[in-house]
Amino acid sequence: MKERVTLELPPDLHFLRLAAMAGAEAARYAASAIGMQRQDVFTHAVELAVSEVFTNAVKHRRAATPAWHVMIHFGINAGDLEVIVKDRNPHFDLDSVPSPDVDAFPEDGYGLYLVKQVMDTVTVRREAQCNIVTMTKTIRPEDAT
Amino acid sequence: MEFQIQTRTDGPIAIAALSGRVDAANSRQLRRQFERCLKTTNRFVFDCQALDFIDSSGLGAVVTCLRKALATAGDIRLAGVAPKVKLVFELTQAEKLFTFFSDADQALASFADQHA
Amino acid sequence: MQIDQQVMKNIFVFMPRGRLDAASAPLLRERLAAGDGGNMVLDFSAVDFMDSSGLGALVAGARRLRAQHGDIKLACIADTVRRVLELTRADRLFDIYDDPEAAISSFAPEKSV
Amino acid sequence: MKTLLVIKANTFDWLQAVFPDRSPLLASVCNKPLLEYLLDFAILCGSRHFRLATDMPLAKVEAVFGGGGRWGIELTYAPIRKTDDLATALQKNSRYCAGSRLLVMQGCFFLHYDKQKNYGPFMQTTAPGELLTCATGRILIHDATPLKTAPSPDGSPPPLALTSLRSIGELYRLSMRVLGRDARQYVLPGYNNETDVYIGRNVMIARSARIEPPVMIGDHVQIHKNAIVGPGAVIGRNVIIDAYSRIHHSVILDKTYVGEHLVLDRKLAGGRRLVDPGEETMVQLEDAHLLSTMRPSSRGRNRLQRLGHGLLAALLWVVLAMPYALLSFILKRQGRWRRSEAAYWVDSSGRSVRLTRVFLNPSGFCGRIAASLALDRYPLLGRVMRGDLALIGTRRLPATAANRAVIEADAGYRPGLFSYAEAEHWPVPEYDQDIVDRFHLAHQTLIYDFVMMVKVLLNKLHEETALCKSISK
Repeated sequence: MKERVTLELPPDLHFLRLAAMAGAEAARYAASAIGMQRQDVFTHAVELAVSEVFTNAVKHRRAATPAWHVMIHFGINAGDLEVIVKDRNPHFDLDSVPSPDVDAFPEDGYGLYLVKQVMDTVTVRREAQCNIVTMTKTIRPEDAT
Repeated sequence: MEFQIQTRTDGPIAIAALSGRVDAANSRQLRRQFERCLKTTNRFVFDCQALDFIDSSGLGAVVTCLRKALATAGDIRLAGVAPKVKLVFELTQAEKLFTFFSDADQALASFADQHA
Repeated sequence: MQIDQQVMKNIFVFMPRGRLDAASAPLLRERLAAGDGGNMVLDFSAVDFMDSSGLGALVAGARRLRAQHGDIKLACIADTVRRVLELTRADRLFDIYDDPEAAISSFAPEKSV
Repeated sequence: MKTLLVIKANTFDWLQAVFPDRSPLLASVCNKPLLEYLLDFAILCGSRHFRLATDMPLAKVEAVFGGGGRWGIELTYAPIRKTDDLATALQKNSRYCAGSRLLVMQGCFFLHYDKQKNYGPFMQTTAPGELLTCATGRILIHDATPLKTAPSPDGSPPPLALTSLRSIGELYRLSMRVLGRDARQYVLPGYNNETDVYIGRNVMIARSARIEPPVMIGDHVQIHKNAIVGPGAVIGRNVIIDAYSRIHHSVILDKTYVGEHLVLDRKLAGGRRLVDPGEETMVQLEDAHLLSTMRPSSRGRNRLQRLGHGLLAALLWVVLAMPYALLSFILKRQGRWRRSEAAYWVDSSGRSVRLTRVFLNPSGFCGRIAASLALDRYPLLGRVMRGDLALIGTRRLPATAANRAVIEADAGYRPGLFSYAEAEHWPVPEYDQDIVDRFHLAHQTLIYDFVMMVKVLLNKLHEETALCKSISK
């Protein structure tokens, strides 16, 4: 089983819910394909990650740029999921984003930290003036609880 | 990390004080110094009171020394080996090759007993 | 997002409804900032999702209130919210109750029966 | 009846001090988490709701226990704070606790019970209050409503006792006791077709190895030749006991590699740490070939490696293109080159692809050269570039149901064009070869792979020249 789903959304927080829910649905689909009964943790992880990355894409948008869409692509396989989010924002480097000092309870900066925590892999590459964030997550046997 | 061999010849018995760590970085030095000493005597006490850590290459060196000592009808006795260093001897079965004493004096005395 | 508000035993009880994300966090931030000082209970029984923006609003609110010797307590958080609090270790920052009533009376234990 | 377990990080300080990387809430006795014993007990008592209130991170626990569905109960989690006492914890869970008899377990302890006994009636009729207590925890019954039925006058209550847990030594002794004496009282993991021997899934035991009961072996364990395991051994998940080693009256925690010719007697080992539970001394070994931690494979690393393997494959593809074109053509005409196709599993999730197999007869001049250049593998280089195969990895397993079961249970399956065993020049039996492959896979890095790959190619060359010499003699 291999399904490809692509969404193109305006870089606007009005569509944040749609993006995140699509992530949750894609995850649910990938999980149900291997007969997972309970997939809350897996689904929630993907929903959270998509919410964070879409938010970032919208927030870092420069006002002066011509109109573009955030492209969200789901590669759904039985038991695992790949999410690719493409935006036209200024370049950002994943490694240069500091992890929040969780002991100091900062008020922001948790976004990418959370994404890295809940997904198996997160990479960012720059291609044709786009940031391409690729995230993957596989259901492990212990998730099947 | 510190490692020094003080060979003070107390009669025909050599005492080597091992301290700090014995590992890949200094095990060769141990062997070399041991061989030099082997020309004078074949009975040794390794005082391990101040030895904190030994790894497999360190252990290998100590066992090689023992083999050489045994080949010339001598022996190496170990003194004051800390429990966690002893764990490594147990794990690798090197424990069976050596006799352990609580301190250097007892180890020295054990050689004397044999002669008596 | 909609945020219901009521006062019980001199304590502000906020009840946000829906998703607490970048789209709705500013509203929560604003509402938490409006109540000056005092104690608050956030009843999360109608919140099914929270991301880092929502968390940011909570942490900011708690910090402001504590500087004024008040506090925020949380009640009825969903598993999804609990996981975000745990992953960011922000669970150490909040008292979390499974009953808003208990959260409210915890502010004045001697008065509650 | 409902159950509330209140457990705080500071009750596990002793365990954190020795094994800081292991989640204390998953600390196990005989390969079964302490928490699971408590769940089992709550179920015996007729409780269908279990809540864990803790100040510790729950992600790992949640990954293992989930919502309790596997036990047929509802398991929920509640964060509390470091400073909360029992009363606060109860208040924070007041909605959960209301309206039902409540079994409260507080602290860090082991609960001795007997799965054959029915604890339901006893729990329902016992007067509220403290039931049992030990140095590190207690069990209470809370009930707002007075007893409806009078306490049953008949007979003795079912067996129930607490053992406090304050040190690795106590945890170790408890493991030995459960394994050696009390095993029948609990549901323990593993197949138990021989008395006092519990064996998990995907366990490989060399024919020459010896198992002496009582023994408990977790999932994905390899016991190599002439090793002796037991009496009194608890081996966790993902453990390798290498050749000639002996494990007596000892506990080996999950993800541990125990090297060759070692003896563990009355010890506890986990990763690189070795503990003498009698004297409570601990040593961290620095030699990976004595004791080490098995690394779980991560996808991030795999990506980079796939790229590295792909690039190397591309290089070989270019270098060997001419010899391949020429020699395969000649050998085909000589009838020394036959190809066929068969399906192979390419990853542990059960994906299979059809791979070209070349049967190369290495006799004659061209045949020898082709074999020494490993040209029979050439058609598969494309698969490496596509990422279906690693350049070097474990032996490829044909896509059969039996093999599927093997790889599904095992994260250490990464089929390669070449196998590590070939680099080691390992003797042929497949069983041994698998172990060598798994050992290397557990220790591998990209550079390591590169070195092993060079070794394979040199071996091939050497094999062939040796063959030539013996023929010319």
